[in-house]
Amino acid sequence: DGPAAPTAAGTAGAGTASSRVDGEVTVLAAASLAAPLTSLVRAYETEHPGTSVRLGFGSSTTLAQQVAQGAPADLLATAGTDALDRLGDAAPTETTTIARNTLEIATPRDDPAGIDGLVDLAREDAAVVLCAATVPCGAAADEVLARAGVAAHVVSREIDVGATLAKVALGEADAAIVYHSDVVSAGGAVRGVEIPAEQNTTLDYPLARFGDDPGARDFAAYLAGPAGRAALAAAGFLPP
Amino acid sequence: MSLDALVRLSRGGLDLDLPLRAGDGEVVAVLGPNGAGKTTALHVLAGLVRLGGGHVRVDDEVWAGDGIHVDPSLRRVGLLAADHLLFPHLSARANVAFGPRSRGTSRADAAARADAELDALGALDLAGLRPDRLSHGQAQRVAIARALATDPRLLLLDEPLSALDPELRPLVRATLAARLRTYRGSTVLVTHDPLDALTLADHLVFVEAGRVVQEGSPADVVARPRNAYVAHVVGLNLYPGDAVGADTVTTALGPVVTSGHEHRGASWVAFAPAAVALYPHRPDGSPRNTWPGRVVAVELVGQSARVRLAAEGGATVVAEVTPASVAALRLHPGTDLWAGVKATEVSAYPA
Amino acid sequence: MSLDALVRLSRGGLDLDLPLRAGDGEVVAVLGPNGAGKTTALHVLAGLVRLGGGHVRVDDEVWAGDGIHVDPSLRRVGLLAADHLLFPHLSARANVAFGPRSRGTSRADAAARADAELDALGALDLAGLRPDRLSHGQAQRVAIARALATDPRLLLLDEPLSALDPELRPLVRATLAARLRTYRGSTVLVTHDPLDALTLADHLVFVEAGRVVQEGSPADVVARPRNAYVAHVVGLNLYPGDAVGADTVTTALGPVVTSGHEHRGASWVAFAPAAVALYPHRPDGSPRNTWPGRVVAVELVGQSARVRLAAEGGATVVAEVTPASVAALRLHPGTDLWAGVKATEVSAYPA
Amino acid sequence: MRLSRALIVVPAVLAALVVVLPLVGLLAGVEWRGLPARLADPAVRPAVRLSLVTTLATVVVCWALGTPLAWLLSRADGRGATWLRAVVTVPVVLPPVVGGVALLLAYGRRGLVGEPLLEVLGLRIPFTPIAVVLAQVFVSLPFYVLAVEGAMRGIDRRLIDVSATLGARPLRVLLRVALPLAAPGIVAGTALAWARALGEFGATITFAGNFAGETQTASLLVYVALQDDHQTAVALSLAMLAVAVAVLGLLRGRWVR
Amino acid sequence: MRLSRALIVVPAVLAALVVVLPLVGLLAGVEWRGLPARLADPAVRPAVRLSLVTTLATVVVCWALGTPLAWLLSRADGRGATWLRAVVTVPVVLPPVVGGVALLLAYGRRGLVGEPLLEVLGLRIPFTPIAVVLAQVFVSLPFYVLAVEGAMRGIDRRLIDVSATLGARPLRVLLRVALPLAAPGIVAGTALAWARALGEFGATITFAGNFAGETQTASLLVYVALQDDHQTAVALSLAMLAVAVAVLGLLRGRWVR
Ligand SMILES: Nc1ncnc2c1ncn2[C@@H]1O[C@H](COP(=O)(O)OP(=O)(O)OP(=O)(O)O)[C@@H](O)[C@H]1O
Ligand SMILES: Nc1ncnc2c1ncn2[C@@H]1O[C@H](COP(=O)(O)OP(=O)(O)OP(=O)(O)O)[C@@H](O)[C@H]1O
Ligand code: MOO
Ligand SMILES: [Mg+2]
Ligand SMILES: [Mg+2]
Repeated sequence: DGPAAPTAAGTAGAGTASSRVDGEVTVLAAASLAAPLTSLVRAYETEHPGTSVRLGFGSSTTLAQQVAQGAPADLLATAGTDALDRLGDAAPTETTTIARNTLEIATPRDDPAGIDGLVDLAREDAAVVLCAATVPCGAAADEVLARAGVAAHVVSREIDVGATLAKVALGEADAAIVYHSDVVSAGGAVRGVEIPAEQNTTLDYPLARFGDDPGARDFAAYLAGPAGRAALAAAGFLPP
Repeated sequence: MSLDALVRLSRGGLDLDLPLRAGDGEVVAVLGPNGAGKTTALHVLAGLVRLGGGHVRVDDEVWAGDGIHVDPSLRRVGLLAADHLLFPHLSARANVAFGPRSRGTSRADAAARADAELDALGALDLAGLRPDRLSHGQAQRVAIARALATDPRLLLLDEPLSALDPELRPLVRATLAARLRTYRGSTVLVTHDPLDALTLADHLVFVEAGRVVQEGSPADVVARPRNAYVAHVVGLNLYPGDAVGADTVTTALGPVVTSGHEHRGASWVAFAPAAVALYPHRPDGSPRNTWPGRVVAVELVGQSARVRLAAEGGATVVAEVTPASVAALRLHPGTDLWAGVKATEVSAYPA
Repeated sequence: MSLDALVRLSRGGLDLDLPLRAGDGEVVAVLGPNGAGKTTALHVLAGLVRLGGGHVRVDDEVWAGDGIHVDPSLRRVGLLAADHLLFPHLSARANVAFGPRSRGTSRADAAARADAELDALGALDLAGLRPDRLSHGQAQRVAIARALATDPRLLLLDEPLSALDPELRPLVRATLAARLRTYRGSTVLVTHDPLDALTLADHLVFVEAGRVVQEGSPADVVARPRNAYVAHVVGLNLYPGDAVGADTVTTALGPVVTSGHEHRGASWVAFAPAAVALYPHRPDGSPRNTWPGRVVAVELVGQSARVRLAAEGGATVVAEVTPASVAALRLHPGTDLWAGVKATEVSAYPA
Repeated sequence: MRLSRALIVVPAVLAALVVVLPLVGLLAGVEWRGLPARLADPAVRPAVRLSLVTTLATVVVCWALGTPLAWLLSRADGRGATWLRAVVTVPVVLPPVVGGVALLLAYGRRGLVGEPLLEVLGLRIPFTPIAVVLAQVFVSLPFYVLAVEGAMRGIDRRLIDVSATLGARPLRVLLRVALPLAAPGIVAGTALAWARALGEFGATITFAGNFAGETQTASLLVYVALQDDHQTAVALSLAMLAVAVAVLGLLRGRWVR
Repeated sequence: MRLSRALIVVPAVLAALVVVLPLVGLLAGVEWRGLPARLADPAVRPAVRLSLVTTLATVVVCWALGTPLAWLLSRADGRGATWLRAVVTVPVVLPPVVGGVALLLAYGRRGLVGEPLLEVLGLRIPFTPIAVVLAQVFVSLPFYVLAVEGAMRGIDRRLIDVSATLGARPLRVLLRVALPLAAPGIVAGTALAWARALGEFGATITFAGNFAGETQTASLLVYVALQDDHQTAVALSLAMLAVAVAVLGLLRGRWVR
């Protein structure tokens, strides 16, 4: 399939000549994007034979720090924009928003504590877990709770959304505040309770591009395009 | 019958089949060449090696056999190995006190007992030292004290004196003999030293390749070695007697003059057959012990001839001479002659 | 002068100050009671313990002293400890081959050398076994082979025969004697066995508490023990000679009859002073070696009397008798009498 | 330096460098001026205290439970022992986060043991300091057991035999003979287990959660801080390292020659 | 069962339970039906292969560098050795993520060693499989060194002395005498180091990144899977455990009686 590489560049319509001949694009992405991005990359690679996309996942802050330390990234997709402050002197060529996310309450499937809204999170008999205040989902949850005037009965501040969600999925906690996309990707493992829009907040998912690799530019466009949008929507993300 | 054991076991090239019996207060000595299985047999008695067949019974308690295997810690044995095997992290005193402490003696009593045992072996001044500060001989004396400090029912001694220097060996042997006299359990003594065996043991068992090649009382074995190894090893005439003076022990042979001894009363007297000279006439000269006797038997064992004499009192004296002497003196059963032993060749030990 | 050492060291209660010298091919025996510092001195020579003061020089190379400390692996010593210290993970053959292999010998040559050394000690059949399958005595024979297999410049033997059974000991002693005869380096032999010392060594050093209490040639020391310990330990008359027949060695004393020996040619003949009987007249009877002589000196050492006789050929015979015999025979310098030794009391070893 | 010695010393130095270089990197990256202020942060004290208390508890549990297990493993030769040893090693293999999940599945509200515990005794383990200790024991115990077992296997078996003939029952043999003779291994195992417990992060956060003053150990605080301001994280790490090196250094200095 | 024995067996069983219960919990929580499908995911194979290759490399590095270090430490008695030993233990204490940061600070683009390496040799370490190995060595080496050192301290010093008098130079003493005699400790240390490397997560994700097929080890894949579907994570963990138990069991069965 080697000879197909020029075709791929042609399809993207990006005329700029490139020093890249291997057609490889490296994408670093927040762990919460793992499921939709993995399926998107597979589809993209089928559509663009000869191009390969390397995916790396981690916490947004870690990823940003890695880029600052010289990680070979063409694209960086983080949860929230704060992480981009950590890029140091690795300045992005371009930054676009590819998705947004809102918060939602997650409870175990059988909802043992009977959680119907934010106010129930203050009950003494409800064990609530949140993300740590230093990670985006934790800061956002604090913001939502403050806006609703609820002092939640928090038993733990987890390090990331995955850990937070796991507590609920395993029935260890009665409720957690996580992203809507997390509730969707957990499938039936947890039950979601929506937070009214006036109390809710949204988080932007920026996509930072480094250098000027045509393949990277093409894949970025693909992500922001209809295919990307559809996959992200299916995973529970809001359009930008 | 205190100890009644039949040790059966196959291990590597060794095929043990060894009956061992010892009454209360009795000492059985096991002798045999390197690799004969002596140490292995002791380990079976101690419970460290499992019996392949046979049994170990002590005071009618079954320790091993028929699927039973009593744990070593419950057997009340005292084991003294050829290597001292002292605990390297404990002082000599704590090593000796370890046994009593294990059996529930109070700290103070155990320490006192330890000091007493060490003192009996002339090692009290070493009490505070760790094994790595002791020389080999010192360490072995502490190990003897440790084995004795537990009042074991069955005492297992594996070449207990082999590491001691020749000057100390008689002292420790005498201590051990005295200790064994008051000891009420049974003792199995593995040794290479015939003097140890003959002076300490009531019964000798000679083992080769895991089998008994000869056994019997010391006098028996000395008189009738049935095997070159036995004849070589048992080189002693041995008589019970009564130490009546500083250099005399009265025995069935009559008074035997020694080169001096300190004990009085019940005593053993021993001398090597090789030390017995035979004369056609009563000799004058330095051999101060001379007895008339009549040749009972002459046997060739290996390169030497063993001549048994019936002495006047009915006692037997064995002499080892060269075959050439047999010819020169025309020795045959019935010959009358004189046997002489120098006083310096006679050993006397408390019985 | 091959070995020239002055071992000075303080360690625990021990205060060593020991000059040791040995020419090429010479064997120095170090004797002394437990704890005297013998093992420590050997370890200093081997480089395992650092010298406190003094020096160790071999063939004019400085091994230790003046701040120099040559690593043990570069000293070319052979050390044989009282504990065999075989490598538990290696077969007997691999244990013996370890030294040659360490010094660069090829695998095949080292194995061949190992087999040769094992064979010389009658242990070739053990070559494939690991130490845990060997009895104590077997293991010690392998360890001797290991120490000899490196052709060391300085051979350090720490009670090399002490673990052997009495039947094997003469065989190994003879092997060792033969091996030491062709060995061109110096040997320091620590032993408790006077027979080892007198038959193997050219020079004896008696040590007590870290100091030399007596030293000299075997004949010297035997003739003039200056100390009860020495007198006790050195209990032998020793003569070079020529083994001319199956039971005869010609010596300065004349032909000495033994109970049989297998070697021929240069030989040592030894017998204990205690085995020497004294007679006012020529004795008849089983002592087949009898010599007329004149008393040169009578000394009391401890509880016995040592009588030195000048025999006819000019040789000296020492007899140990009881003080009572001295009185009975009226022994004093100048007395003429006969000395007799039974053939079974005579040991003969190849020189 | 002679070749033979160099062939030992050179790789040893490389090994030391593998460990030391990153530490030097850490030290070089520190903004020393801000350090005291960062360590004065009110979240630091309770986290450090909790770490010290829980790691100490972990060490005690390892001693009490791990030593007998190590002893039995060192004496056993059968297949059972081989596989038990392999199973005991499993927590080392498990990514700590998965270990935390496993702990939840065992001791959580719906867990095998956790559910009966909660219903019968009303005892809830997750989100408590007990959970922190349990998580630390889970990850540390294997290191302790394997280190101590190795040392106990090295003991001359004949010494153990002799102590039995002297009448010492199994517990006494263990306490008075095996323990002192295995002392270097026990010190090493304790050091490893304590250090591993101090650094424990994944299993703790998953099983015990992260609540300041209750389950937030120094190690969790470092991670949380790292998301925000890595200088605070580095400052706290340095403090932990200093404590650890001091404790390990002194421990060794005292207990081993 | 007699008291003295029970006082050993009971805590030992408790110790085993501490480890085994969570594993049972894990097994009980698995949806067995979906397992094969989950393990057939295309991300699994490369991750498992990478884990096997890198952990093997880590073990080899531990052997080559860690053994000499352990040997020197076991023979040394001075203060220097005590503190070096403490420093070598440090990576155990460091939360692995901080260890990753430290590795970046040492070998990263701006790192102490990384910068010269990049400029002079054009060699970039982070985010490559080499970085995975380096991260694993960093966290595993202490376990290896301490386990082996403990075993080496237990060797009868006189055997070492004797081998020196037989002419063995230091390297030979190490290889032919110390190594075989410390074999149980080396097997234990290898098992520990390998297992720790296999489970390594924090330092790897920070220092080497998490690129499928390149730096995504099985342990990282578990973490990623845990973000959305913990069944996949559990399935993969079980597979890792099965491999680990099998390897450790066989290793032991072969090398130690
Ligand atoms: N664990 C073992 N497995 C197999 N064979 C063994 C074992 N231990 C010893 N042997 C063999 O058993 C034989 C008897 O050994 P043992 O130690 O009992 O002899 P011994 O009579 O005490 O000898 P020594 O007088 O040298 O002490 C030896 O030949 C040895 O090879
Ligand atoms: N490491 C040590 N530190 C301090 N003192 C020691 C040390 N090793 C031995 N000693 C002491 O040095 C003395 C001499 O010991 P050494 O082993 O040299 O005696 P030895 O003459 O070989 O005795 P043996 O005939 O019993 O073997 C002993 O009294 C012992 O207490
Ligand atoms: O390997 Mo961890 O999950 O950072 O303790
Ligand atoms: Mg034996
Ligand atoms: Mg000595």
